[in-house]
Amino acid sequence: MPQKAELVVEKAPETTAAFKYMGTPVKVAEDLIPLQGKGQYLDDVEIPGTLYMAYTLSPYGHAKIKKIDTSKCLELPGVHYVLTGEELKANMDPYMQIAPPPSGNLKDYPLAVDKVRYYGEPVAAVVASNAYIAEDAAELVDVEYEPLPVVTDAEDALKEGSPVLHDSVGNNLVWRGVWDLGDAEKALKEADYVVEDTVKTHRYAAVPLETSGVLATYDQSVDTITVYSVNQMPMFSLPIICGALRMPPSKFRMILPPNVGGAFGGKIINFTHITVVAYLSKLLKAPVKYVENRSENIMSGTHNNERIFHVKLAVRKDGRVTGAYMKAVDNCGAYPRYEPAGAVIWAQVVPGIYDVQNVYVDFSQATTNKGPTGPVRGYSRIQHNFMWERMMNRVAQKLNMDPAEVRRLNLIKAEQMPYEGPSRTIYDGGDYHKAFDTLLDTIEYGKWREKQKEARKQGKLIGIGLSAVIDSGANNFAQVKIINPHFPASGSMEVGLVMIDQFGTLVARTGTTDQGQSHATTFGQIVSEVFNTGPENVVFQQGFDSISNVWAAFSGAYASRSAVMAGTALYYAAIRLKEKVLTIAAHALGELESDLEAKDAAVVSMKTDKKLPLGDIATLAWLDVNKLPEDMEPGLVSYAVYKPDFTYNMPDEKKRVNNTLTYSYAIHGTVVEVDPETYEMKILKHGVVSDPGFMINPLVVEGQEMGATLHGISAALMENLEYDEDGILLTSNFWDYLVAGAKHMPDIDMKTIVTRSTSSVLGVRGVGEGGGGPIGSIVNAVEDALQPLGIKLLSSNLSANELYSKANKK
Amino acid sequence: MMEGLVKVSIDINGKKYTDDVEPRLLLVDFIRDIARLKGTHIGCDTTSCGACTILIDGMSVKSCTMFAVEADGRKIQTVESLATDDKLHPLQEAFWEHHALQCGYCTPGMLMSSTFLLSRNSDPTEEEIREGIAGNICRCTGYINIIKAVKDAAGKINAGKETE
Amino acid sequence: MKFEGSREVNTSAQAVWDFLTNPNNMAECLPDAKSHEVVDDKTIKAQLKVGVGFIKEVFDSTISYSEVTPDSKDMKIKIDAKAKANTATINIDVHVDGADSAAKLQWTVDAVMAGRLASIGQRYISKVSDKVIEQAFECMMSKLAP
Amino acid sequence: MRPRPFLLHRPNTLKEASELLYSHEDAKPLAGGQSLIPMMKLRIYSPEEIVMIGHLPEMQPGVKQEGSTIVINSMTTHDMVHHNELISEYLPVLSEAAAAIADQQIRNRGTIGGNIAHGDPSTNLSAALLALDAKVLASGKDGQREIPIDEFFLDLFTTALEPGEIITGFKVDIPKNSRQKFMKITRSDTAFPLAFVAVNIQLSDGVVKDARIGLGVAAPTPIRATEAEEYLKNKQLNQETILKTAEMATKDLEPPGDVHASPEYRKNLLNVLMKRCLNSLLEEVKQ
Repeated sequence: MPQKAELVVEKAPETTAAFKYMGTPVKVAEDLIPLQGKGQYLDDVEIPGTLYMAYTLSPYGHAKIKKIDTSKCLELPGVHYVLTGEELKANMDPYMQIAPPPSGNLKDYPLAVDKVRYYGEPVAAVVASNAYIAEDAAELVDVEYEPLPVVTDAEDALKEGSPVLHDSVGNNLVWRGVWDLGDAEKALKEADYVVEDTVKTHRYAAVPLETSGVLATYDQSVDTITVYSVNQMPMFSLPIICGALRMPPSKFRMILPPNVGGAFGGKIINFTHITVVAYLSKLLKAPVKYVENRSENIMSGTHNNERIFHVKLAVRKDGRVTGAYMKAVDNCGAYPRYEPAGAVIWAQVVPGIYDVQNVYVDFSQATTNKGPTGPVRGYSRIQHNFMWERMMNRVAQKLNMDPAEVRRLNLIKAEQMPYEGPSRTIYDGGDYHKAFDTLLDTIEYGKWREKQKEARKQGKLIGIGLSAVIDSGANNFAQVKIINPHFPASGSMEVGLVMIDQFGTLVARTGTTDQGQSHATTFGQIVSEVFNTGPENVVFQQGFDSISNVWAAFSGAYASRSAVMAGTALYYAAIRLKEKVLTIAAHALGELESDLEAKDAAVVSMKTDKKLPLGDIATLAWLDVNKLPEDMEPGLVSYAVYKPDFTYNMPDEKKRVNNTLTYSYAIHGTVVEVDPETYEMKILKHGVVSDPGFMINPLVVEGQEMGATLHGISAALMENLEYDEDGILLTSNFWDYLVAGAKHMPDIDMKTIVTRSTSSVLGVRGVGEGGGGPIGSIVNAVEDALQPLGIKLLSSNLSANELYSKANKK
Repeated sequence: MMEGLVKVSIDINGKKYTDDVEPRLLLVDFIRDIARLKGTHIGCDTTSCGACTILIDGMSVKSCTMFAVEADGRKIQTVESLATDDKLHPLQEAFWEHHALQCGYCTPGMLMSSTFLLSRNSDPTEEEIREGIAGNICRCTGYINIIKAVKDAAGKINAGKETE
Repeated sequence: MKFEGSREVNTSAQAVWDFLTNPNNMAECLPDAKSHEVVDDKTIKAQLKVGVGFIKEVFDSTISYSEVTPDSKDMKIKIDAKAKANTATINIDVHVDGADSAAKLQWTVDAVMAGRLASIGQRYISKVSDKVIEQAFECMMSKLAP
Repeated sequence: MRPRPFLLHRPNTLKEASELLYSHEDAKPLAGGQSLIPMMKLRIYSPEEIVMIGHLPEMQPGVKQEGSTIVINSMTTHDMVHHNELISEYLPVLSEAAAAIADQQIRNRGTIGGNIAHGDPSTNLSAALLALDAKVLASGKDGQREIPIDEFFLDLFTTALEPGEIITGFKVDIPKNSRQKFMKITRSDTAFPLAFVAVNIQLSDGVVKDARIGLGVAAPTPIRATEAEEYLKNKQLNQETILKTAEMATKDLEPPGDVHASPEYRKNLLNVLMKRCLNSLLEEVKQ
């Protein structure tokens, strides 16, 4: 079997031109299914006799549960069961916590026990014969509450005397860590200027159009729970669930239906629903289904980390930033379900795209009476990227320089690539200057600066903003050991299986969970490439199944890992299979393996033109097995697990580790006009230049980048989870939690420049998470537009209402 | 008269479906659970997202904001009606061509809104397309490819008409 | 949520005070009460149908008097109200003073509204609770001094 | 989310519908349902009984001219109001207001009668009908009556309809020499609007002879800016009078506040929209 190192050198060509199937915008075959209404999403899965579950939710932000009376609820015809936190507590363990004690002592159950800690927290789960009755019944659960003081601000939560959410922890600190990289103190001391400011990122949510859902059945004959869910990392969630339910993972089958209606990080911490529904299906010995309604999805379906930074930058007279010193506090809501991972994940992008080696970060996370946080597209990096982009503008203001110039001065140079950041991240190539200059051309930066001058004379408010994101992908789980050295995960892996069935069709499987990233076509292209055959000869198995499909424990589509991880695993598996196919063909044709090549669903001799179709080879391998070479194992199945080397695989005592395998990047530029009377903001121009590395399917990559751009625009101008002082979420449905529609999305001028990733086998980088790109450019642009009014912005979310109030406060 | 269960009969894609339903049964649930046509989706509670858009007597409406009883005796078209004899509707062709979907969850609603738009305006401008799909939320694509696809489909339908 | 109100009445402060501290009088003036029961001299239980226009919810409510201080004519009224998916906890500080035929009733309200209406009805909810309380006091005072 | 259960009535006649609504206090008429059903799904409003009225013959969609009056039947959808030729010709402010309601699907289903009966200060058509001095045609168990729109909106979600009364349509006298404009600001089509303004002025040689101004999301009910209307009468429409009108129309307002707009900001928007409406009419006149 070939060694991996050889493969990298021999088999991964340097340029697109070398490929036949990879690198071309192949139309996405699996699009045809949902296009005709034939997709199968979770709620479309039907099992006869299914019961439906609905939650009773907390009306309070923080309250003691004094009593739960389920009698009225149980009287309603059609109601089968009411589950409360008390019962769960008696029958399951609290979820594993990533953080070590004391915050690791936190007791987290899927239903509130003793008290509720955020608005919309599930308090009881009611099972009834249909969804309508379940919703009726959920309203009849009579809960007596005693309201408690509420804390919604993370910095307040860490103050002495603040209401404490979790008594078993004793205070609201989830985790605190200090990174002292290079010598930031010295840099500040020696700086010509210290530029200081506070930057705040707001709370918003992933809100995929399909909400989360679960359908669980219990099969008594094999004592197994089968769960259909939309969880993005099913095999990672499994031990969390099974650990809590005290059952072996092998008795818990995880299935994802062929179609998942988007995720964007928002389908990871839904393991709470899976636990409850699985528990009920076993208890009631019946299939039970639950689908979040939109309000539930918005209230508790994953909020992103709300972060406040207090930053000091060391700046030289010429605009060069030499160091950064900051205190950051995350508001991670009532339960740190994936946190405090976010407290280290930002470290994937410590200096952003800038060459700054002296960085000091004091990072804390606090629990508050808001919904739980978790990964949301650009998880924890967008906050950090946003901070850099705001601070670069502050430097420009301080030195009275053009913000574009300040950035150019500080960009990491192409010749520094691969660039080792202060926390030992290894940026895997790229040309930031070229991307940046391309962006300036794309948005006609110079021309707009001129137009802006003219506009200001006429009282018009036009502004130009720039920002960049590092879109790190394929994470190294070892970074979590910074938080807890005993956390049992490190590195990364994904699995690929390629086989040829009895009729000669190539079949590919991997453990990633497609939520709209066109895996079948993309991965089909990789297998096609190896076998030099059209994608019509490749079948990719959609959907995930822990029994019948392949998986690795980290399997899933998250952290922009699918192309890099699963793509590579499949590439290896395909090459291994091809070796075997060639061996069989050589034996059958009586030729040398080196004279043979795979081509158009066959093996062809370059010497004699003899041809053996894959179907014939399959017959030999599977059926007519006595004709195989001596000692050869029958069958045509190849399996590969790809575990990349991150170079710095484990964190050192300074918390330095290479967190991620690839680091794609995108530069965004926005021109906005602010109406001087209504303060409405209109995007006049938005440009993006990104470097996704080699694109297996440019159509798919551009689609991902466009989607990420939409999310950023929507987050900056619309989406905002606002709580009142009592902890009531005021934006709990699409009437008030506003997401961008077709009218809000401007035309996007999108360009890619491609440099190969120096760390991934295929030269690809993970993409699609750069959701934060437009946030920085929009906020910078709006502040630039408002410069004549002297308005300074603080947050990553803007509303005309807020601008008006700032303008009229003075 | 006051009614408990109500007999409802609806023509969906040319086929009649009849059942006794609770008055509060939403049309979308009738389509999904009684007619068992799963292409029509639910994405919100507030008539905002448009994933459940269908045509009723040729007009696009959100089937989550109608009771099934209101559709009694009427004709409905869902996404399943668009392709005929395995031949894609020009809008479906164009959506495929332009990769105007990713997860596909919004797609049926988008297609039905676009079908209505083109039934009324055979050559919409980009602005008219944005208005036409303003009641449909897509979280994946950023809309740009959808707009291109609708424009393209309109062009192709018109070209087809001219050659007839 | 905090708000306040007052009303002047053409009678003595003592008369206002005596009238007010009798829960039977309060019970007669509960707006949109579907039913009520005076449990004791400090407690009323009632089903209140509260809302705006046609949008109303039935709240199971307990209204209780506490810290009734005849000397200074101060007391607290607490309303605990609960409906499907909605709850309200309202604390009212009531004070009466003024001359013989010009009494003044003053109230300050601290209301915690929780649940779906508090989230969705944010635009109107303060106006509603303000109005409901004002109506109750208005009703009582007009009964006392028509 | 799904609505709570209710009892359904499908009366055969308008009279029957009125009687049902009169005798069943907790019954609610259902027209297009585009306001009602979402509230029922969120379970913030749950009528115990529903009376379907959309199918009643007297209510069927239709717009016709009767002499100098336009009559619009109750079930006429927003989309029909938007595209109707008579309305576009004579009552453009109503057409524009209808076009600005939510999205196409909602406009295809929502009706003018349901919109007004809702008594919501954030419904576009209420401001337009106020500006047009419309009459609401109501039918109750004791017969028909006409309610001047000025007397129709009593309080938040509260109208002058008596128990059992149903809106069957609207009557609007075609205004003479009229210039009309509707403008709205909203963050998203299906979101609660920030503010809107409907203006109808009668002009003669650049002088305003009569003016009616409807303001949306300005108060608990749809309201008119009567003081500003009075001021504008017999004034030349120019920058000075426009500014003054906008100021008078908005100075005493106390609009509702929410996460999207504080009362102050809403007030500002109403002021700006007022100016923009009048300026746009001034431009029209100049051309």
